[in-house]
Amino acid sequence: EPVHMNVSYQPTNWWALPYVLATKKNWWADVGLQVSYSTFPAGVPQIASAAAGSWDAGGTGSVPAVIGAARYHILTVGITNDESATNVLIATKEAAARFEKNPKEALKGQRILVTANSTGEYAAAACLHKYGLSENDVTMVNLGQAGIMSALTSGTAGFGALWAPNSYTLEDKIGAKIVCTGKDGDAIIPGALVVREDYAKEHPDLVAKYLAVYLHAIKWEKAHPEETVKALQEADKEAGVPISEKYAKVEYQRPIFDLAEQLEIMARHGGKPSKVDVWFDRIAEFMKSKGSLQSVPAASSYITDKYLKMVNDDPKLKAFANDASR
Amino acid sequence: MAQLVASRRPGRGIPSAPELAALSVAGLLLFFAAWYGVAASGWVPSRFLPGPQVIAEMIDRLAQQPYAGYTIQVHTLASLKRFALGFGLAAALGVPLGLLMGWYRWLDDLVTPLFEAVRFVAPIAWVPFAALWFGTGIGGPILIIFSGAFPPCVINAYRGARQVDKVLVEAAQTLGAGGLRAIGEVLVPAALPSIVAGLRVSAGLGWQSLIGAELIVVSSGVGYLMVQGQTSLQTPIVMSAMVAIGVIGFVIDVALRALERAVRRSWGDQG
Amino acid sequence: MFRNVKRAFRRSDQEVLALDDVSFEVGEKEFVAIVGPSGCGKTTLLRMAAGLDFPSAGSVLVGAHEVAGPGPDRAVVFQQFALFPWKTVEENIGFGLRCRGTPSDARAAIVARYVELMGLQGYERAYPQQLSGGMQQRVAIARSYALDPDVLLMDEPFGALDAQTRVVMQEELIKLCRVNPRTALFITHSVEEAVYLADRVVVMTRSPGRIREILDIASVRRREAWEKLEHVEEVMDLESFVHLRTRIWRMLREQQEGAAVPGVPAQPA
Amino acid sequence: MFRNVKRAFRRSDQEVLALDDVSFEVGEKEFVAIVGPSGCGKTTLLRMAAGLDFPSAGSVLVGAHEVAGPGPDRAVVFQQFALFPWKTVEENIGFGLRCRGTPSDARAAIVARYVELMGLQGYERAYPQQLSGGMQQRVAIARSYALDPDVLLMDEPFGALDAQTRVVMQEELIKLCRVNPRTALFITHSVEEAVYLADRVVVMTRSPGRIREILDIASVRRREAWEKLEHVEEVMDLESFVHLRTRIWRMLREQQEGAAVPGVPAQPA
Amino acid sequence: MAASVRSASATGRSSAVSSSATRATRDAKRLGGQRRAVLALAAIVPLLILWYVLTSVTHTVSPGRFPSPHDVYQAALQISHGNGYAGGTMSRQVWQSSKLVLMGFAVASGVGVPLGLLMGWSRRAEALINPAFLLLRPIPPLAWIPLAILWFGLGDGAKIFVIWFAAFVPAVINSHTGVRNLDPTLIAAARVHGASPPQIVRHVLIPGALPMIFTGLRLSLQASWTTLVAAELVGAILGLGHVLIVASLDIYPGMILYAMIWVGIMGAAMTKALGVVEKRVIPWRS
Ligand SMILES: Nc1ncnc2c1ncn2[C@@H]1O[C@H](COP(=O)(O)OP(=O)(O)OP(=O)(O)O)[C@@H](O)[C@H]1O
Ligand SMILES: Nc1ncnc2c1ncn2[C@@H]1O[C@H](COP(=O)(O)OP(=O)(O)OP(=O)(O)O)[C@@H](O)[C@H]1O
Ligand SMILES: [Mg+2]
Ligand SMILES: [Mg+2]
Repeated sequence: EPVHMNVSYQPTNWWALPYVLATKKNWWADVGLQVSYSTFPAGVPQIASAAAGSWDAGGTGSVPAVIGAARYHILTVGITNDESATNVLIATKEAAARFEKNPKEALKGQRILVTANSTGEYAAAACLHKYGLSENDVTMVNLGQAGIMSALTSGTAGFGALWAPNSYTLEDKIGAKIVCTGKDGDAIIPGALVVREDYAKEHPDLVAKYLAVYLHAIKWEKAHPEETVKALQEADKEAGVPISEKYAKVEYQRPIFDLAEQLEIMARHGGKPSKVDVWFDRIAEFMKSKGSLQSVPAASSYITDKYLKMVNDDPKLKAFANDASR
Repeated sequence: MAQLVASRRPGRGIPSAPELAALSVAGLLLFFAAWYGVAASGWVPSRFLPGPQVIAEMIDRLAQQPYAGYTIQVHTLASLKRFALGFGLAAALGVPLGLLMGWYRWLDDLVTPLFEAVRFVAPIAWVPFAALWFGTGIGGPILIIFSGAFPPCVINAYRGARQVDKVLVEAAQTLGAGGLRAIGEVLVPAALPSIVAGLRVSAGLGWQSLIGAELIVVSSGVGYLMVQGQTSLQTPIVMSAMVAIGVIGFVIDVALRALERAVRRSWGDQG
Repeated sequence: MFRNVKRAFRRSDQEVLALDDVSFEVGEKEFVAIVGPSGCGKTTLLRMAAGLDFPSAGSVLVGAHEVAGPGPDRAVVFQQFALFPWKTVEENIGFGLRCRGTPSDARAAIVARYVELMGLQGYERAYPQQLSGGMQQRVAIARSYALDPDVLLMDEPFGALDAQTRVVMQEELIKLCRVNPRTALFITHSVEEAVYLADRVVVMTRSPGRIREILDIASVRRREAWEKLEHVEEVMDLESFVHLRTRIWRMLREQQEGAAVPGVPAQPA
Repeated sequence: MFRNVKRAFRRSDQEVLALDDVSFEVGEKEFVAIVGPSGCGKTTLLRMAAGLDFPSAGSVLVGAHEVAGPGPDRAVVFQQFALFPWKTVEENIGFGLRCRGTPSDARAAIVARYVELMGLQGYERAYPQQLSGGMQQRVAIARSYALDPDVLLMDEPFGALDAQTRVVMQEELIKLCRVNPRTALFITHSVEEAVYLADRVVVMTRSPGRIREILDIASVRRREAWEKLEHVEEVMDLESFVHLRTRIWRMLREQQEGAAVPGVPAQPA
Repeated sequence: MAASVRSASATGRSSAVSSSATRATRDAKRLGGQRRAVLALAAIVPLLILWYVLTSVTHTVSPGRFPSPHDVYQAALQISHGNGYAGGTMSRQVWQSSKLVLMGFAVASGVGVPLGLLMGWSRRAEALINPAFLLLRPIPPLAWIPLAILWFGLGDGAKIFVIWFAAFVPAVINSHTGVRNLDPTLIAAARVHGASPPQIVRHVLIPGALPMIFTGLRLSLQASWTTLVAAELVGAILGLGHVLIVASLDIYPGMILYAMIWVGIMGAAMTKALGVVEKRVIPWRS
């Protein structure tokens, strides 16, 4: 008798592929889960609808994860991927040319189109810092991802912050250039596996099973590069944002973490903050500086490896999570 | 000079039906010709304004192959279902409220101050609350449509009720019509033209708010189709969605206009 | 019925007294007509009896009770027809009966009788918009008659009728009142009509409306046996009738003096 | 003026003939009154003369030209007052003059004269809504008079006036026509009014409207020198007047037969 | 017969004012403005109390779902001081949005009312314009954003365009209906008194349609405000809509509600102002 669970994610994302695969390959049934999905175009409505109990567990960006933690008792129980390299500052051809000559001068006083409260904004801010600029040296203009793409296409602005696969689309269609990534700016931007705290309290076992499926998918993806790339292209096409094989392969380069790796980056050795704690604290600091948060939530209050450990401690789940054969 | 002169309505008279139909067709042709012309002239890059023929092809393709999960028909149906629920709820609550406000002074005084403030809040501003209260279920989008469609229902019913010839109400009262009957048989029919006009506006706004809702909180429907098209910079898809939105909005309006005409006819207005 | 009634209206920030200290009563089953110059407040008076308006001072009583609002015991025929534009002639006439809950076959019978009485055959399904002014007023009268109310309040009910229909209607009304007497308050501009129909005639003065005199017609009528004559014209030829008519006429003419000044304006060529 | 005029209307998918084969003419500066039962098409006839409606067959001529549309040479006083609710009494009266481009001081003078003539002093700044029905009609009449048109088309202009004002207005009108003769088409329900005012009276039959007879009053008036008498009542007492009146009255009464059937309905208790 | 008309003696100067129920309601009606204010308070005060009790005393409604009065107060404090929130203090946000709304509304009514009058006046113009109007009209302002960015860039122009599009529709429809519902006898009366077509438009059509035009303007004004959020999605750096957008991205219910309250106040105030204009322009409606 499978147990029902509401799972939420954002389609057309590299880290969404495990959900698509899990359904297609019926991995949920292997751990005795039956899931229904709620999908969202962005993290904020996703978090808001968690407050209404629309979903139990899922994946989201790190910025929404922090907001969820600060406001709605959303726990971060794992990491979907490291998207530092795919949250980028992108420029139109002309702007990119100027940027190549003198990045600082090219950026200074410009309008930078960003989606407020997104990992993209975080990456853009990191890029500015990299070139010795602060947010006061430019005008940050808030636009949705689609709006940024329209504006860049029409040449109304030169720079914008996008994430994959939107950045690929723009590169493809108008020859825009990525001038700086979050990684370049030294900002680590993880994606978060999240779960509602009260749900986790009630059903810790189900959370562990959910993690096991996701980790199983990661293992599988790592073991089957070609099939994964193909599956990603298919999934994105179905969702309405097709990407070429070239970019699907770039996507595949994004770091993902299997069970052992996850345990490692989330471990707080001797009371010291874990790697993940540090990443999230920086994001939270950034959000506080913008007035989005009044205070930085303590990492230990919402980031936990408890459920990963449960997977690790359950031989059956551990075996499933580490099985890359099917 | 005793010949029949019925056909000889002197100058500037009422234009004939065929003439009007011809003008309507001409208007439409003009619109499409202008669109085609602008698109073909290259004045606007085709990335931003594809010609009507491109859109027609795209719609045909969207009808055959699923995009953003479904074919365009399925998207449309999903939108229509949300619309029907939200608009139905707004009409079912808004029209009676407006009529009662026009009828009972105290209710008017009680509701108006609150209503006067709330109606200026954008439907999409309710998105966060819709998500917080109803999540992603059908309730969220419905709240948003409702908040767009509700005010015109109330306002027009209210205005209609206020403009009813007082002597008619008095006549009904002196004929022994109690409150309810006077409302049902005098207030409602007298306010009906105004109510239907309000429903038209309301349907328009509701439909527009729905698109707003679909841009943000759901993953099906023509609004979603549009935003997905936009993120993949496929203007033909965006405009196909706009056409679908326009056409459905038009059909809804035509239906309500037919209702309006039926109402007028029941007044014995033969014109 | 009316006790020291005053009614003031505001017109562009000024209080205008429309009725001043009007007191009179209408006996049971008595037919009282009110005549007076235009704008003297006749309609206002009638609206108060109907419960559609209220005195600024004084009180209006029906039976022992102050009038608190409109009711089907007091049917009103309005100066402006006040038909429901969205109802057919039949539906308009039957409206009051429907409100009362008369079963539909009984209602249909009554409606049919009044359609015939008012010469509206063939127009049962027509909407008011499609009728001439006179026909509309006939529908309005039928609508009130059909209710068979205790008190009839009529504001120039025959004002819009053509002369012939008007005479027929006057005869009808008087027959109706004889067979089935009703308390009635009747406003008219026609002195002849008032004298012909009423038991008493209230003559009012120009604004602010006051009572000039109340004439007793009933006693003359009984004495001179007007009832014996069938047609209006015959009654109008009687000396007693002419005498009363002229008396009222003079009262009204008096008031005309000083008001509208006759004089042909020199038209520009 | 009217030549073989027919006019049909559609009523619930049926053609209804309102006027059938009406032909008569109004001479220059002649005053013609039309009487006839309600709904016989009098208003329709007048609207055609005004250029607001057009015949289904036949033609309507003013002067040598077929009527093509309305114009200020033919002023209309409507049965329903048709005042502009958004204009004050003054502005309503002055409307036609303004359209014509009369300078504002000349206009003010004319308006003031008509305000006085109609006894509307004190109401110059009032809106029609604030007036009684009778006062509204007086404004409507003033509005048309003020234009001093060649042809006056009046649809029961005195219908809503009280008896006294009505008589004064009739006297005014006749004086006006004597001083400054106008071609006039005048619709009324009052046979007395028609005989008193008109040079000729057109009597119409019940629907479809046809001409029953056209009576020449002018010749009698001249012969009997009605003009000598100043007041309406005096004229009405003349034998020649009573004779004409009774003749028309009978024609109308004839038609009443077979139409509205008199009979007191048995009221439900 | 119970309901027959009878009266007690009807003489004397004793205008004894009886205190019947009718008189009470009549007096209440006279109170007018005062009574309305009282009733408005009667509606709002209990609602405020209920809000406070549910969110802050009984905690029936969690502050995450709906902000408590304290949350809103905190938000108000935050946005009133220093750099404010979302790029500026509340006064600057309100000012920016009012400017946008007024400009959008002005352009919309300037174009919409004449167009509606024209369509009401001439059946030919209506036949020509209506189809395209009916097709374009249901397209939501949000859908125009990409084109608005293309045509007008990211400045105020694009935002005004989005507002214009939404506000213009009710102005057209209501002016159109206003003309169509005009009593034809009034037009006939004007014609027989020699009014030329322009004079009919000026003296009959426009004043006759004015009540409906004002209905349309009210709806236009409302549409201007309700489109503000959509308009300020076009790269705003200031404005109430921008505050709402940022606050919703921050999931900051206290700030959302505070901004909504301001939108409500500003919208109601502008409507009130429009009502004052209406009273002056339409004095014949008592
Ligand atoms: N609602 C109102 N507001 C202001 N003044 C009013 C109102 N109703 C009536 N009046 C005034 O009260 C007076 C009496 O009006 P009313 O309609 O009762 O006259 P009437 O005798 O019926 O006249 P008519 O014979 O012309 O119908 C008039 O001077 C009129 O201007
Ligand atoms: N617009 C219309 N549509 C249909 N029928 C009409 C229309 N106008 C008038 N009629 C019909 O034409 C006939 C004549 O109407 P008209 O108004 O001319 O009568 P009238 O002689 O002026 O009557 P009254 O004396 O009652 O004013 C009536 O039977 C009426 O029902
Ligand atoms: Mg009156
Ligand atoms: Mg008529």
